[in-house]
Amino acid sequence: MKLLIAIIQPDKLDEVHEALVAAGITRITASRASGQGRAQEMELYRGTEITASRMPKVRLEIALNDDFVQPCIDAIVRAARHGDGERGDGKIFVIPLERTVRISTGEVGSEAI
Amino acid sequence: MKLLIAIIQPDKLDEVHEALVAAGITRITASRASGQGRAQEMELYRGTEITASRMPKVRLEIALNDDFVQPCIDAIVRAARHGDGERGDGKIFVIPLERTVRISTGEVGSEAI
Amino acid sequence: MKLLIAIIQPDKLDEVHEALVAAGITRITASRASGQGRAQEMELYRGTEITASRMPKVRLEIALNDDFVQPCIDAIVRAARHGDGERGDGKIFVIPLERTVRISTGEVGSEAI
Amino acid sequence: MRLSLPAALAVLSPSLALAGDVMALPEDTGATAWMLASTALVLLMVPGLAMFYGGLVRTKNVLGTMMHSFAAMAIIGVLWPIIGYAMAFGPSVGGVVGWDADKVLLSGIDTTWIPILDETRRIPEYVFTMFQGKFAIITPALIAGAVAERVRFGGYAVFIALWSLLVYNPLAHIVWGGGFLTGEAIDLAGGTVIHISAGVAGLVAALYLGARHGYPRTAMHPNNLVMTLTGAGLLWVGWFGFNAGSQVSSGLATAQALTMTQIAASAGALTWMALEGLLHRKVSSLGMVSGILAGLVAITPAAGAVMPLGALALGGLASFVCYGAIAMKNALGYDDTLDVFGIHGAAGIFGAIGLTFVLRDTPEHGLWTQLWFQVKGVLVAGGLSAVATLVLLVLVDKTIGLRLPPREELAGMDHALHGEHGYGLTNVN
Amino acid sequence: MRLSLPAALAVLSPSLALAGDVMALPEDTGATAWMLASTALVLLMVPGLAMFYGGLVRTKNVLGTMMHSFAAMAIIGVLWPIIGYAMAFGPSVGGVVGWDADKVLLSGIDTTWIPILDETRRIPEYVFTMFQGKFAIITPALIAGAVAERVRFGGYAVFIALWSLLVYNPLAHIVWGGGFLTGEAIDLAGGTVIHISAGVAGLVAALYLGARHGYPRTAMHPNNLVMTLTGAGLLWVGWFGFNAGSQVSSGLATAQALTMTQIAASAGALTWMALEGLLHRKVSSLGMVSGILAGLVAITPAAGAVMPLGALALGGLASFVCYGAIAMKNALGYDDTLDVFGIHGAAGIFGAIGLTFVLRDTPEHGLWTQLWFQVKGVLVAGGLSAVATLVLLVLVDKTIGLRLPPREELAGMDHALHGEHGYGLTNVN
Amino acid sequence: MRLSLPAALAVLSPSLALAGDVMALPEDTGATAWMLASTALVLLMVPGLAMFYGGLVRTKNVLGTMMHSFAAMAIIGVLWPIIGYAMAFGPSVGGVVGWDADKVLLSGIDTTWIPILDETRRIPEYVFTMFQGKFAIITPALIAGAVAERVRFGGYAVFIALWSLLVYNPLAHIVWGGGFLTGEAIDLAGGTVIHISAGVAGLVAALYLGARHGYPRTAMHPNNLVMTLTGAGLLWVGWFGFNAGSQVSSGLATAQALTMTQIAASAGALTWMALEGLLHRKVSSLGMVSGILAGLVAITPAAGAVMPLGALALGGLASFVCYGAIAMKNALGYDDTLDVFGIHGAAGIFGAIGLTFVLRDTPEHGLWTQLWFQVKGVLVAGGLSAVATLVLLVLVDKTIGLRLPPREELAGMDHALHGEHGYGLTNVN
Ligand SMILES: Nc1ncnc2c1ncn2[C@@H]1O[C@H](COP(=O)(O)OP(=O)(O)O)[C@@H](O)[C@H]1O
Ligand SMILES: Nc1ncnc2c1ncn2[C@@H]1O[C@H](COP(=O)(O)OP(=O)(O)O)[C@@H](O)[C@H]1O
Ligand SMILES: Nc1ncnc2c1ncn2[C@@H]1O[C@H](COP(=O)(O)OP(=O)(O)O)[C@@H](O)[C@H]1O
Repeated sequence: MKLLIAIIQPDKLDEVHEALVAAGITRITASRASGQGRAQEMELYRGTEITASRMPKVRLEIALNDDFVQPCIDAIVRAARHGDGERGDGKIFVIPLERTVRISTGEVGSEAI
Repeated sequence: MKLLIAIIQPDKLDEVHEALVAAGITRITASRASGQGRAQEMELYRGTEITASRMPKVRLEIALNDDFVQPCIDAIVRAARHGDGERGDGKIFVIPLERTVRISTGEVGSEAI
Repeated sequence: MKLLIAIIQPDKLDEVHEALVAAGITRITASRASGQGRAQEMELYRGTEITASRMPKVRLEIALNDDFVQPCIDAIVRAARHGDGERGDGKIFVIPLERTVRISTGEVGSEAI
Repeated sequence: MRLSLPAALAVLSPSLALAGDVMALPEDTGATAWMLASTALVLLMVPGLAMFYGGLVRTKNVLGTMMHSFAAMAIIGVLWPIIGYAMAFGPSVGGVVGWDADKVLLSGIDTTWIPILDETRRIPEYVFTMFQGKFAIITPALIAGAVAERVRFGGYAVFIALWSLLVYNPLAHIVWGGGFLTGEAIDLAGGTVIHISAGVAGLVAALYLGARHGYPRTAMHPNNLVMTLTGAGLLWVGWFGFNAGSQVSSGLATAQALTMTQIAASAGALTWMALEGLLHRKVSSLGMVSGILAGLVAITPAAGAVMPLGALALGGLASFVCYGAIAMKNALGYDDTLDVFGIHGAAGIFGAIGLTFVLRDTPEHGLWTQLWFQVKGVLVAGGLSAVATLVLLVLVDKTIGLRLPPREELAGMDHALHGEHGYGLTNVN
Repeated sequence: MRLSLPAALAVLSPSLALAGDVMALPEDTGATAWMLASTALVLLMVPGLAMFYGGLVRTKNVLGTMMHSFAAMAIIGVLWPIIGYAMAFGPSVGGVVGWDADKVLLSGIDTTWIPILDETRRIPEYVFTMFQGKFAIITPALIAGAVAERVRFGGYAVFIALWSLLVYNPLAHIVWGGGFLTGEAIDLAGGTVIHISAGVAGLVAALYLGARHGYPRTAMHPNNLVMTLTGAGLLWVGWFGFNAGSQVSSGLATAQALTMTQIAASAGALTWMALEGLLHRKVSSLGMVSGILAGLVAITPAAGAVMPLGALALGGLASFVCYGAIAMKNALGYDDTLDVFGIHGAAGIFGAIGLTFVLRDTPEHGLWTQLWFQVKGVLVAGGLSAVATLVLLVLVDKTIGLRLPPREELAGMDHALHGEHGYGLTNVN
Repeated sequence: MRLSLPAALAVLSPSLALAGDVMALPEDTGATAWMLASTALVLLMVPGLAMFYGGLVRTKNVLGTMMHSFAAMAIIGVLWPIIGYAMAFGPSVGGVVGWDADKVLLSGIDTTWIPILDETRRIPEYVFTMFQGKFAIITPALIAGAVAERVRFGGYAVFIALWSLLVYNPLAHIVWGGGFLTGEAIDLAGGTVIHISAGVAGLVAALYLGARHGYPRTAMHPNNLVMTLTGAGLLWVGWFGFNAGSQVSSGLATAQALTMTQIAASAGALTWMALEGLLHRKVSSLGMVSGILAGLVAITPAAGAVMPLGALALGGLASFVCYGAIAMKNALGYDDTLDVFGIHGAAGIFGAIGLTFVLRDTPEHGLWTQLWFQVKGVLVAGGLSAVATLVLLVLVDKTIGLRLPPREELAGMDHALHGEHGYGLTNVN
């Protein structure tokens, strides 16, 4: 089992979500984050353009059985890109997941994902 | 050492917190998240019931020495359940934790937990 | 590759950020969290001092190639301390990172960090 | 009730209100004070509306949506003194629009006075002009709710400017300013001129622009119901100026209008709460404020002409009507984002027609004639608005563009159009 | 000061205010304008209170708490014209409650006038009715703060409806409307009728319902102090209408009331700030606005009867009193969620009694008699409210239920009772 | 226009307004009503300003920044009745400050009246006193924006108290209260006294305190533009009271002032929107509200003296001026946090001087003399404010300290100074 963390642009959340559902992945946890990467974003402040130092991002956390990891990455990469891929489109991190417990039933392991 | 991530219902935060303290686990980090799982939640919007696509959740992050992992899981499972367990009660994920550093003292390893 | 999670005091965010940049680490993801640790914080409520049960914290997530782990920890520890280190200054957790994907280009592995 | 329209008539008809005649009346500093206060109260509805609407959209569109209200204040705020007042309250040209070169840029009214409702005293014309100007601002701002979350800012700005010139000003003239319906339909404070015209325009615009991406599949949650509630509170407060100010006086008629406004708003809220409580076992805050608005809209044409029982009835039933209208929208599946037609259109039509049956006094021409006048008012306002709105939509859309491109719609108006985020507080900074 | 009660008396006593007598007075469009404006200002206190209270509870209860204020507006807004005004300002039945079938549904006052304070001019009765109606709305809304975060919505709604009928209307009658205390206690704008009665009711309700789950062990943080501050600002603004409008005129007495209101509010704020600064080396925003409220409440009965120095004293000392009252609550450990008793009850009692010592003019019956009148007012208001509140609490609790079940309390009112979330913005959408 | 200054003169000059003379005039309940309403409206600007400023700072400073406005209400709210009014509107001592022991604690004006603008009727002096007191509150609250995010609370409190005594009261006396500029510069509602003096003081304070840590390297994002917009809406509403109330009457002059205020604000907003649209292809909400403020500030001295075209010109050009002033600030690199000088200073100076060219009537002494009067007003206000502000800054800084220590600045004022957090809602609770 793996835990996949994806940092994406907020405007792509709906598309990514739909792509994941299409790939059979229906359970995710999302949260707000602020990212600092290569991309820069301009904002207006009283007629002056300022560069935002940290930009709003969405952080997805998805626990997966191993078979689903690659399809999941593919789905995210496809859906989260702006055009053919732009700076700031985000990153995916894959982390080993040792155990999963479903609280309601106490099930553990791959059925609990 | 393990890092335990628990996604629970917001209304159970206080109970879980108390259960953890009772189990000797006093340090946790919590944040807001939005979850998409099996559970569905109804909201009212101008007289119409709508299904929320992502529901507010609380995400707990707890770094633990190995002995504490099972008691911690047990405490959470007990306290986070609605009744005998309902859809949406949440999940626990356990991840290997290689190193821990306490910033104030520079302590590392299991004492730093 | 490692994923480093640091919980720091919100007022230290700018200093930590600057220290990281100085250490050559320019990409980070930050989010708000609430922490419960040893430290306690007093707040005023209508003339009464109350102890906050959970205090606002900033959570940093930094994916790193192995060489950067120690410099990153050092930078954070230095910059996040209040004075010579106080309760509540925070923690750093290091987790194994198996894979990294840059969404825009599809690059994987250490170049994608 | 607005039947007698003293202010407008005084301005229009030289026979009735020769400058000398008006100046012979004593100054009414009390009525002036109330009209000034009413003008401030109606202006309060602009931030009120911005909050009400702004809280209902998704986080990424909150500023853009609020700017729709504020932009109306900026754009119509400039257009109205330049030309709007001349078009609405100048001497009639064929009964459909007014014109008076002297009122252009308000140049001729810098020191003129008009009589109050009962023509016993006088107030400065400017206070009437400014009070009416606020109505001209609010009306297009209401429409914005129907196309929220998917409209270009530039296109919207041009659209409301044109709409104000081609729909609002003529309609205000027709119903209030001496046009062909003046003196027929009872419409104290703009049931037809404001709510029906805006509601219908919103419906047409929503249909023309099409639904938001993902609607109705994706649930779209209000970003800040707390703000929506607060905004509704400000709207209620401002509505006192709206309705009671429309009596152009400070006396019995004014007090009546304020009383009926208060009663209808409460009745609307209570009814909606009861409906939701019965049907869903839950009473939502959005439902409650929707009921407030329904009641307020329905009483708007009627506040001067009905008694407390009538106000209770109009306000309470308006919630039924709007509840039904919104259910119908959901069934039909079109995307009137913030239910401009469902609330303003539906309650506006209901109030305009329904008031006939609860009038304080039997109408001059009898009930059925009055009913016909009311229906005629609805048809004219709705018809004119529908046709002209469609023409303007096509015009603006084909030239500078109205619908936001998909990418910007997904990114959200705040970032894409305005280079800002509404709530820096959710970001770590 | 309200001693002379012109409006009420005019309504009550046929000898004083035969319809003809009143109609002989000239219309006062200025006083009418100010009463209309005051009515709008007092209405502004409803969203103001909703924001003030709403910001202080936990995130999960923000909408539910705000709805308590808005629901009062809906429920009492309907009850008042139907029956409340008749009960409060109808001719006295045994000195404890009024009744006038003609005032039911306001049917008999559609065109009546009443004299202003000094009986030299007249204003429409409706403006007095509506102004008073806002007081009837605010009072139960205040109580809600004491039981916030743990009360059922349905139970609350029924409770405040009954409370309004059995406590508020009689009390308003007793003190203002011709009842057995009318003309005795000085109570310009409701120190007894509003603040003491609400404060005591809040205390009783808080004790009856018991503490919130986890109180006081778990710290419960305000979800939005920013909103609480803003709400306090709106309350201050609205309070001008509250106090100065209670003079039922637009002249010297009105100006005096407004001046003292402003001074006492500032003095209250400054004192609380000084206290916290001295005791904690920190000055909190919540402390500052608590001081504002303390000052405003204390000056409410007194605003017409004291001079600036008196207002400074009442406002400043009120902060001491409330500071102490809240410290006492913390020591005793009961859970008056938003300190309804600690602020409204304590400052109300202090103001009602304290004003005796700083009166502009020596009272007609001498200082000690007046002091006794004031104490009597406090005892009657507090006693009536305590007893009747308890009866109603038991009644509602045993029938439809008042206390939220634990699971719903933990889940939060917004989700459990209203099917909503206050801040969609914190969610990812 | 304020040239004639009836209220002040009446108070000052025994010849013109012997108590008997004034009492012979009839009471003006209408003007009283409008002045009361105006006072409430100007008070609304305090929460409005708190929201406007509070939304623009970073999350950690939101409460502290809002408290700056509220603290001004508390502190000046107490000082003004005690001594401020006596200093501003007492008989002149050498043309630079007033003094009247009778006005200390307002003890001598408890029942006095003053004539309205055209001296045909009278109103209670208290309403004038309280109305003016709100101006005294707003002015130091404006300055706070320049030093936001880095000032100690205690130091700020002492500073504004002293500033009020040493700068505001004398200046109000000089320009309005009978001082050496009274009757010269046209300044209806405080272009010089309020906006220029606050703008210049802000500039001096910003330079003296130095930039915030990290400025301008680190981008500092507004925490809540939604609130800033709402605040701007309330400011607009309140400004009606500000400007139209300054006519001390309820008649033609009042209506003119309100009209010009409305037009200039709209023109300012529209111009800024157009500028940003042209230069950046984006129209920001902050730009829009900055334009509103620019227009409102510029029309403040002029609202009684120009016609609609003049108001359009002043409002529109003010946005250019402020846009430029802020660009210059960015080029120069000093840290006027919320652009107090860039908006209030720049638009204030522009309006004070620019109005000369668009006056309704040719000024009594000819255009060039008037222009010189206006320039003199700007120089005196700016000069006095600059020098005295600097002295006070040094004084306060060297004694109790003004600049926040770095650690507390980084931690944020809310936590470090006030022991609170603005938005509990972002925390999990
Ligand atoms: N090494 C990293 N550690 C943590 N977060 C990262 C890292 N690299 C990127 N991110 C996150 O991903 C977001 C996108 O990164 P960015 O470099 O702008 O995109 P891209 O690599 O596609 O050009 C950043 O804003 C940040 O939140
Ligand atoms: N595989 C997963 N990956 C990430 N988050 C998950 C996963 N499964 C569940 N969650 C989180 O847990 C929450 C509860 O899941 P749900 O399926 O509703 O509960 P249950 O499994 O107890 O019925 C979800 O809303 C989501 O936030
Ligand atoms: N074992 C842990 N698991 C999760 N979070 C922790 C853990 N220990 C500390 N934290 C986080 O770090 C923050 C600082 O911890 P604290 O004990 O106050 O600091 P310190 O260890 O420096 O004295 C806590 O508020 C919490 O958010």
